[in-house]
Amino acid sequence: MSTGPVTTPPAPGAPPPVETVTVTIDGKTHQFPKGTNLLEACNATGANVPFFCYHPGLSSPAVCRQCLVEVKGQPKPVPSCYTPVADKMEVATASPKTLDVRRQMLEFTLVNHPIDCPICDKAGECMLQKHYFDWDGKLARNDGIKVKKAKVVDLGPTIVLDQERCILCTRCIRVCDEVAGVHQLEMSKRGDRELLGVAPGHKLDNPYSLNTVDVCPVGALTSKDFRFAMRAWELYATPSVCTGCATGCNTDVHSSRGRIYRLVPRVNEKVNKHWMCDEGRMTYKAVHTDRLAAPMSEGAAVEWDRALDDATRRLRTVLDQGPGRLGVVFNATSPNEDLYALAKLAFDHLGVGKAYLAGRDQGWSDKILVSADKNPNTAGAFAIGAGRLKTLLDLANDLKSGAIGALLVVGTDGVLVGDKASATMPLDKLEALVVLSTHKNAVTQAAHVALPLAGWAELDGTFTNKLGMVQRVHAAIPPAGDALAGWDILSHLAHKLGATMDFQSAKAVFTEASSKLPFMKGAEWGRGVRPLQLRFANSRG
Amino acid sequence: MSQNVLERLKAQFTGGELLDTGSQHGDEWARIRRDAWVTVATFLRDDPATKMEMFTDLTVVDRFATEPRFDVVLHLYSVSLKQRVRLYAGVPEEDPTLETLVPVWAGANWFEREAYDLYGVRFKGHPDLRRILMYPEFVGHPLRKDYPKEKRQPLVRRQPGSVD
Amino acid sequence: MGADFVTGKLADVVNWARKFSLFSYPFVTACCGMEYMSVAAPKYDIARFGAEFPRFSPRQADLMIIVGTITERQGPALRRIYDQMCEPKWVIAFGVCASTGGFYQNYSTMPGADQVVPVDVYIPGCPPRPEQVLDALVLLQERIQRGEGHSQVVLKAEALAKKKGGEYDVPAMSIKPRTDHLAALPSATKPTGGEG
Amino acid sequence: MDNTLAPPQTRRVVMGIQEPQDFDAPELPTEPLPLNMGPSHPAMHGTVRMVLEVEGEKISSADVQIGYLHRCFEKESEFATWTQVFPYTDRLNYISPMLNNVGYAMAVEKLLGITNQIPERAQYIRVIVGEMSRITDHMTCLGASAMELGAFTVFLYMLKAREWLFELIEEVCGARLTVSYLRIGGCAWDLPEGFAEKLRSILERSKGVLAEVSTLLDRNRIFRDRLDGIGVVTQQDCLQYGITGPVARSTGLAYDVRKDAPYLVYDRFDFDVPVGSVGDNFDRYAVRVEEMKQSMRILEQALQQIQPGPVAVNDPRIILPAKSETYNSIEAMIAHFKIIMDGIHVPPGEVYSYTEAGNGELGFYLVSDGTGRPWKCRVRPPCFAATAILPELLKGLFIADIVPTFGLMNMIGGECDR
Repeated sequence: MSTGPVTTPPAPGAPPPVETVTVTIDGKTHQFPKGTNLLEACNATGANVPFFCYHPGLSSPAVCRQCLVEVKGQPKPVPSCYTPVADKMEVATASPKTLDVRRQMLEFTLVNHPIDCPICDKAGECMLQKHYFDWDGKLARNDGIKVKKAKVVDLGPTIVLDQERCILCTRCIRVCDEVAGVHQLEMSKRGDRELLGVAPGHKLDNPYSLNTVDVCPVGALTSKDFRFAMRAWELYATPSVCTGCATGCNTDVHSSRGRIYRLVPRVNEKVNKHWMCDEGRMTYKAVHTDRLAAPMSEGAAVEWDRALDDATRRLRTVLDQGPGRLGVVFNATSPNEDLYALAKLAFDHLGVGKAYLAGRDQGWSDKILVSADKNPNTAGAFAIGAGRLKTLLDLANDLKSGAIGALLVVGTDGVLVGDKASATMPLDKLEALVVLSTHKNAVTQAAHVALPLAGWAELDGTFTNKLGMVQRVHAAIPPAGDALAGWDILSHLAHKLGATMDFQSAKAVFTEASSKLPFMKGAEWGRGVRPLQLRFANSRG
Repeated sequence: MSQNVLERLKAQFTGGELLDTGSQHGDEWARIRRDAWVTVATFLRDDPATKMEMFTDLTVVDRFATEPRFDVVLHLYSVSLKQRVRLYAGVPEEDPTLETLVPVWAGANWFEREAYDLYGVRFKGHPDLRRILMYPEFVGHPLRKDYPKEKRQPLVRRQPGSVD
Repeated sequence: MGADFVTGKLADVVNWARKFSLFSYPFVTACCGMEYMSVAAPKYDIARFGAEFPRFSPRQADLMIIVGTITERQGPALRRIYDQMCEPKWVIAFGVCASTGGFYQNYSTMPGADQVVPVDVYIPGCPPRPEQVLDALVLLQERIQRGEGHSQVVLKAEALAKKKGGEYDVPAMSIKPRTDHLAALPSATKPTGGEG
Repeated sequence: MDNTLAPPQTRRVVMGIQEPQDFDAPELPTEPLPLNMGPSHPAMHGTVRMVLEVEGEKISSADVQIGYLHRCFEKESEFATWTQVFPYTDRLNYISPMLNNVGYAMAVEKLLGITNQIPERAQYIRVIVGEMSRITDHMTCLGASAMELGAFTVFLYMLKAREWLFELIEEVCGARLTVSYLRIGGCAWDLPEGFAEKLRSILERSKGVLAEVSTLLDRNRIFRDRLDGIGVVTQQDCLQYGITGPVARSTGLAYDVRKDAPYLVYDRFDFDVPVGSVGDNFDRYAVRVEEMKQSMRILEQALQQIQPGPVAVNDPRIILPAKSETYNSIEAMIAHFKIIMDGIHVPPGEVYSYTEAGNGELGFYLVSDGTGRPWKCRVRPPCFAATAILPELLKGLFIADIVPTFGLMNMIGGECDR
């Protein structure tokens, strides 16, 4: 599993081509829609044309000259990223001349590059390293003094710049201009004195600033959060989905020894293309802070069996007064599997009437990626709840009126701070409050029995984003403490409550759910993935 | 050199038992259909043109995320004709079983036990298919790609903090 | 006071006798065994230090030298053999595998023999040079003289508890750094620096 | 050719005892008694457990249990770069580590397709250090076996000689035992000054030691009684079980990879493949002694033929740049970084490469997925096959026969259990 686009197919989202042109690449003829970028065309045919300044998600200024290829009839090699394919074009991507200019460009780029690999955050996922090793391999021919520039330039709240490492590809500038839509970075001076810096009167503080670190082909731009935290090549990448909001950006979780070090965007043209917001990148921190690690009964840590028995006893006493007395709280942050298992237990087996939907508060949004709904699975929750879910306001009222005696909460995000009314939610009135939670919070404090829930990075499951796409997450790290996946806990609970619900794996839940629920029709569970160490994934580029 | 082994196989097995053959880095290999595993092996041992008397090696490759997931790999050598061949038999994850080769070469016994121990491929008809490298209490098959490298299953440990 | 003085000196004499009559039980499992052979062989000749004769029965040995990698499968055997040895007994972890698992960190190897038995002296190296082994032996001898071997401490604590008739509770023992490298042995009987 | 000391028919009748059943006194009825040897037993080389069922002294069934030294060579290799596997190969057959180095290096080179680019000097060096390792291997095996049979002197003599070789190997690579001297594409560095002279004198002295040992053992009544006609392996067994090396050759099966599929520069040396005739313990002993002499022949010829020259291929994507370059130029720094951290990129493919190690055919079956580390790195351990026949072999023998039989099979835990 390569964690980044090395070659890109001809623009998939493009409108149906009016006409195609015939191009001969390395002796083989291919058809391409008119106007296709020559670099993309070449790499689509399996050729491997290297590049620095080109990025599939950005415009091409052709400043790095690394993608030069020979085109028959042209006096000089042309920058393929800047050349649209033309009919009867004959291109050589591996001719001696091409390889030679490729090597010369690399040598030229390396003349002033500092010997920083041992201390560089990008080392191991650096395009310059990769291209040098693939295309150059020659030793230095000049031992002149390298141009000195500023090593530590604070560009803003999230980014530090090392001007010596910068190879002046201007990718970062274009990210700000074309993705974030703000012009915050600029080039100044000329030649080998040319500098990257913030535009006058600006700071690099847009909500998408960390994408500049991803696109930076070298270690010039480094994230303050990841800086010196971990050597990149030691990290293991696991495909996942951001749970910061309803957009559901595709991500790779970069972890090592059970600890997450960063989230990076994974290409998905339908959702987030190549990008991701800074807020989403920081959602990993919560995975490692005040987790509920062990089952708690009456505020004391206990074994799973004991906790489940206590929970069952309490729920049973209330259930015997009639199923109407039991309420369940769904959560819009839970994966589809947990929601489905809860729905099955509550509606099909226990016949509960009162179900509520909790979730994080609305937040800020923009036209780019960030959506106001901060819950990753609101769509899934509504679809599974099928109109049976009431709001937290109703829950507050039912609690006040004493209509429900027991509450089963799966996922505690926003249960208490959910909206104004819930601030005064009298949970203490309940005879039984059984809570499945990933984190310690006021709800688990108030709970009679609190059971540790595996977080999004620790489970195999699916989330449904606001477009209704069911997206898969893979377990990247082992669960915190004794935590278990929600469906697992619920089937244990069901077993103790005498209900015939017995799921063995998340895949089993998914399969049943996707066969029953229309919105999950056609969704693929997919194969398991092995976390791949970046050192063996070749450069992310 | 040992191309003629593949030639013999192609000539002998025309019923689709031979899924694929090839040669890489001077090693000849043939991919055998599961049910013809023992037949082909026996033929290679007895045929005067191949004479694979010596059982050299048997192991398994876990081709994670491809179908079939496991390949049982058999290496044979003919001492008299100085020729070698490598045989593959694809084994799916759902039903990881294969006919045993012990009747053909007694030496297959321990190699198949190891393959079962480390990869969980079960050999039908094996005289005693026990774990060989790991201890009987061990759960799982450690050389599968999805078994964590450092997942230990201790049999005995000291009490923490004690000096006993 | 006089009685204490005498018993104290007596203990020193006993320890002195112990440290020069170590009967080793080589628990040889792996590569380090090759170097262990060299240690016993003429050139390095461990016999010069009174640890002359390897006893291949734990019941006749008071020093177990764990030579090589200990796997999880080997663990119970190791523990059992240690339990069969007569007290007081000492353990040397020979090589980095026996000390920490070394560069074998995986599902089968044990991260150090001290997961199963208490170790008095650890010898780094993969494998250690024979000289290191002899050094370790001297180190252990000083430890024995000071009465700080794990089992010695246990015995002492037991005796103390018996005298008091109270609870028997042993503090976890830490290995002392070697302070007097070339000290004449009698002076090594004096309590040396390092944490207690 | 037959290098064993005497024809079998005269050898089988020492003390007029041929078969164990001669000892079966009919008036001694015994019921089967389970007996456990190992895993920690002086004669079990540390790491094997034998669950025997004995009737009196006689073994009626034996279950040989290995795996007490399973150190996950394959799993560790799958998490290491191609170069980082060398230290693990040292510890496979740890009494002849250089031979494992040679086997693995040649396997990876075969996969890289650079086998014929290895400089000649590097090939000679590999032969030399390899044969030195073979000698230490057999010396350790015979010394230890003799000791287990009570001949402690032989053990001391053999180790004395082995110590000379260890010290020379240490001069070559800095380590006595775990050498990691070879690299993919050649050797780490050249041989030290005055290597040839030192090796020659060592060979001379070692020959003396071998002579002493053979005077001590060859006609030693006790020694011969415990070896002759005990633990007979037939050629058919070898083929069936895939047994190679000295054990196979002791049966007269003259299979030696160095002759049958010459690798490196072995085809340039004049040496013989000693074979036995009976396949009993004594043949295994005699074959090993003779092999040491043949290795010495090879070494003497190699020392004469070896010429100065480079000791590694000239390929910046395989061999590290000079340290001075690494520290002072970004190009070399990157090359160094990529080779160390990402590993040498081996093209996708599968290969089985085999060499003659101390115990026989040491095979490496490598699978590469094109990245810097092996997808699978299988080692075909020669003594695994040899150990596999023990349950058959021990049936009907006496308990006392286990020691020489097992000892001369030369089961090495690191190699057998990996």
